[in-house]
Amino acid sequence: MEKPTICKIKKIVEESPTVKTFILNKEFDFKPGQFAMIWIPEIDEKPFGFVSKNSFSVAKVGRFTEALHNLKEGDLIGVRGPYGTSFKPMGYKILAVAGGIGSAPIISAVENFSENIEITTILGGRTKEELLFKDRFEKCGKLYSCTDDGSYGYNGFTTTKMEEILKTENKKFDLIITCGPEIMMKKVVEIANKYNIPVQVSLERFMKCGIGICGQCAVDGEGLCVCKDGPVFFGDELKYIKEEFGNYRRDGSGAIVK
Amino acid sequence: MEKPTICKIKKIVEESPTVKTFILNKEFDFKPGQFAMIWIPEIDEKPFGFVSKNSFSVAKVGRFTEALHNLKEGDLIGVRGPYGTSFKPMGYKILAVAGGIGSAPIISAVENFSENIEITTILGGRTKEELLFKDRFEKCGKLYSCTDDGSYGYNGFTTTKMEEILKTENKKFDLIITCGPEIMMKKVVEIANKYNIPVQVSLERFMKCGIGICGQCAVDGEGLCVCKDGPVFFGDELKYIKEEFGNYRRDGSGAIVK
Amino acid sequence: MLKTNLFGIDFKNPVFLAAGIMGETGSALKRMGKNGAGAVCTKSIGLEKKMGHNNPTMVEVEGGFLNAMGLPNPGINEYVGEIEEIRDDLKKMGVKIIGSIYGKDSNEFSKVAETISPFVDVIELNISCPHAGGFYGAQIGQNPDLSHSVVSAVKDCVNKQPVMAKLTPNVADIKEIAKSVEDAGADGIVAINTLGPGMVIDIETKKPILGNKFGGMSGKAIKPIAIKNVYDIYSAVELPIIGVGGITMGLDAIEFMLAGASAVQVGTGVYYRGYDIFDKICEEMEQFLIEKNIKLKDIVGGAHE
Amino acid sequence: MLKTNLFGIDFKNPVFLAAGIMGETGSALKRMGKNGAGAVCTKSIGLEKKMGHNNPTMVEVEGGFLNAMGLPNPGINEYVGEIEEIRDDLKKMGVKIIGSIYGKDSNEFSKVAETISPFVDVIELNISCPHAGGFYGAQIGQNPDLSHSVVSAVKDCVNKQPVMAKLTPNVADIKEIAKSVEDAGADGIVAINTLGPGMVIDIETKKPILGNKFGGMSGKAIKPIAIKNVYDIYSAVELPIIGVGGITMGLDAIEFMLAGASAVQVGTGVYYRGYDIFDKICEEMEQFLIEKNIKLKDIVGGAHE
Repeated sequence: MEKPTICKIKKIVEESPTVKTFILNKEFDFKPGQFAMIWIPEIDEKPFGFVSKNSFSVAKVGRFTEALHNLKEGDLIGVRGPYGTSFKPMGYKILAVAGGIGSAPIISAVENFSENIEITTILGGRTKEELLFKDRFEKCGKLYSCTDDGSYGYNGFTTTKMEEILKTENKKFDLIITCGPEIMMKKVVEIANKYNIPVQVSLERFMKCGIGICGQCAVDGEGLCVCKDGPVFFGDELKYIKEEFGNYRRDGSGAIVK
Repeated sequence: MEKPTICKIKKIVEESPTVKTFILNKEFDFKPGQFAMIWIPEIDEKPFGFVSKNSFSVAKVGRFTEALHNLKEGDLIGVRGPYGTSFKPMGYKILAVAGGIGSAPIISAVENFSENIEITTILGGRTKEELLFKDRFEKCGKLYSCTDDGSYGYNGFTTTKMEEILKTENKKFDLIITCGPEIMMKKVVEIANKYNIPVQVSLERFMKCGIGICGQCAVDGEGLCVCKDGPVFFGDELKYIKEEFGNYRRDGSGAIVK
Repeated sequence: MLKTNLFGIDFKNPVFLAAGIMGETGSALKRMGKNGAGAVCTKSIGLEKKMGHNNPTMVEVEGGFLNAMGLPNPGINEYVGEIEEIRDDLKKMGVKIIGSIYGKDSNEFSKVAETISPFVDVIELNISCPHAGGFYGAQIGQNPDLSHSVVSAVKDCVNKQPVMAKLTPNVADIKEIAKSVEDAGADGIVAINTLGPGMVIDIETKKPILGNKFGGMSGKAIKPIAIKNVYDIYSAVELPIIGVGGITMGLDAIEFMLAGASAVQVGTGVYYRGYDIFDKICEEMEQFLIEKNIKLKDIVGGAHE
Repeated sequence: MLKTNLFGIDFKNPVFLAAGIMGETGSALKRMGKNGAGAVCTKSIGLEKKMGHNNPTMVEVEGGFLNAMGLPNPGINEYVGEIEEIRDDLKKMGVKIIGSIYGKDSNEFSKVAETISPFVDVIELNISCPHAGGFYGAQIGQNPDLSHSVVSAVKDCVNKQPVMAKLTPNVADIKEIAKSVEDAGADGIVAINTLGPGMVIDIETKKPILGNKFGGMSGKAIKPIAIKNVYDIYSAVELPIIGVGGITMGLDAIEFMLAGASAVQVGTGVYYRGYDIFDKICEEMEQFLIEKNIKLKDIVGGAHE
């Protein structure tokens, strides 16, 4: 296991009212979907997916991400990783379904894969401003945007749009990749199963060691570790996370949170 | 530093009334002159020069060597090494001067070098029985035997014989190698210097770690470690051991013993 | 060949999962059981829910790791649900469950022990965590009187399950503590908990890396110190000893047994060799026993002869 | 750039030779001085000649070594001759001499201190050897009262030379001992002596490898524990601290200084990087200071801010 590599924050980009991208002075040789543990000295250390080889995007959702958002250009943070499994490009046509900050690992996958593979992306956000990486997704292929408030694109769930595409456009996709709220991903997997399309899902859990030994992010029922066996799981593997996937998670104490 | 390699004593050969050779079931990739630390569990661990890749010859001179002599075939001992510097073959004609148990590292050197180099050996012992490895030396080239009691060969010191050879036979040697009592080696070095022949000397000191960090076998005045900088020193290096060489040594406490 | 009876309980092998590794959830414990552990040990559970220390909770160092998890656990009442979920599965596999518990005093230890005892085969008392803070962990295990009172209180309220005390090496004299817990009625001793504690300072930011600043050391480098502790404990008490600290190979386990351990636990080794380290170690131990043509029980304490 | 003043003495750099490494003879100490050490420390010297433990006295383990030399030394009266031989040479090189001494009580310590003091620049009290046996070494350093009495007795009879106490990490609370020696008048603290002790058992012969069966652990793996001890001592006392334990690189030395050390000692590092490790570490420290554009004294204790 690496010690944290100390990086200087070269630039901070405001992606949306709640999301900032931190561009670092060092590069990491990651595969799309892999994550790093980001350390703010004296505060805490949490996992974030790579958006590029030298950047992370962070939504302000709690104490730690707020501390990250308060950092300034020139500040130092620790980075250890890359860790975990990655999205694997399969076939010729991939459908990506990204919701909210789940767009972070998806954009890196889509940018990486789009050279040789036809990409269609369904991007969801609460409002127009929260549609992350919209311009970058557009450069990679066809983009369907969905907002909860109808301020841009389709007014509704990404999963509704997904079924519509699969039904009406009659497109045959070789693979679906998804990251976003777990309730959304659960629906994505159901639809993928219905249309018999393989699916890769990026899970998120409370992590500590990041290397598969503390057991904090082990998911029921086979005890797969999201940090080491995941975070990207194939649909087949999800069957061994059946009871937990989309239903509950654990907090830092190991207590179940629904 | 290696842990002791546990070896079984395959065979014990009585070389003389006071010297036994222990043949082990494992081989070590040594260079002539190098030594190993020999461990008898629960007793002690001391340095001995390799006689061959799987054997050591030990003269009974104290508590530990007595314990070694009491071992039987099939007993286990620990061996770590090879350690230290070795005799280096130089030129085409080498004169070897070996006294008593000092014959042990010399025989391995002479056997190793005699393929391509003309060897002359002067071998000293108290009596005929104490002329170690006589037959093996004879196979390697010309042998002059010397005994203190005149029971075989020349009746006198190896160094007297040495001067006689250098003077009368008018042989031009490229290198002299020697191992034996330090008072003998000191004289060998003096004679070698007089005849302007390079000399390599194998020293012996009380050793502990065997790897040059405890300082037990450091010799005055530059603090060279016999275990790591030696045991084989070139004549030039001996100038930095001048005050100690042939004059005194230290016991296990570090106290000087004359 | 590796079957081991301790406290009248038959273990299919003497290679157990140590507390704090993959013990957060029932399904993680089950996974270790499937990988060949003779018994699995829960993480240390207390009376109330505890979030533990902020991350980083682990940092790798030369020869091992420092960790300062800070005893995170959902509280005993919720945690027994985790065990209940997997109990039948483990039973089918022949894997025993060790329940590791902690508390700040005899009273808390007793309450947790009472609640967990119906769900486990053996109880392990964590009186040795070096980074728990307050009056938990090593503060107890460094004091023979406190250790005595915790062990005897738990023994008073638990009848069926054997009770083991897990000791800290960070004391001047481990024999004194071992005798004290034996005198208090402990059925076994687990040794050692993590060493130190230690600290790593990041020289760029000038800050200690661990959220808790310092943490206990585990891993290969602590093996010689664990061996010495087991050796000393074996010479001081009659209790069976479970050796733990730096075991990654079958021959490490053999070395612990020669020092006096009747069984061993594996923790950080999972990182070095993967989850199937239990199967691997058992295989290596069997190989050694076959080669030497000896039985496991013949080597326990063999270095004392 | 590395010039360091401690106790009013100017050291050309803060990277010293630790006690017990290459300290058996004067000429070995001189050799370390020539390799760049800011000061060299003798091996620990007692009143009477002592042969030490039987070999093996060292065994390599994961991340370091165990050693149990057993305080071999020719006795103080003979040993001062070794120092006398090299004193002028070291003076010319600007290398200071630290005299490490041991004894079984205040009386013995005082006698040795009186004899050695005219020959050395600093006196180091070894109250921390973990394998000395009898009432030597760690038996003193694990007891605040004994530590206090030894330090104050030596301070009573040595006026000119500063007196440092070398502490053992094998205690429940290092701060207690540190405060005690500060209270007794120590001028500095050296931390840490070797860890454990530990033991290695050869599984073929079933015997402990070391002649003394067990020995103290040194080397890279003990660094985190040494750092934590220095960090704790720095927070407890005002005395300058000499950090020792697992230092092999310049950045290790920097980490010790951030924890609170004003200087460091290098022992086992000699094995890992050769006799010129002192020159190498100094060079690496200078590089770091230049890169960061800071001064050495600005980083001492930096991790506490």
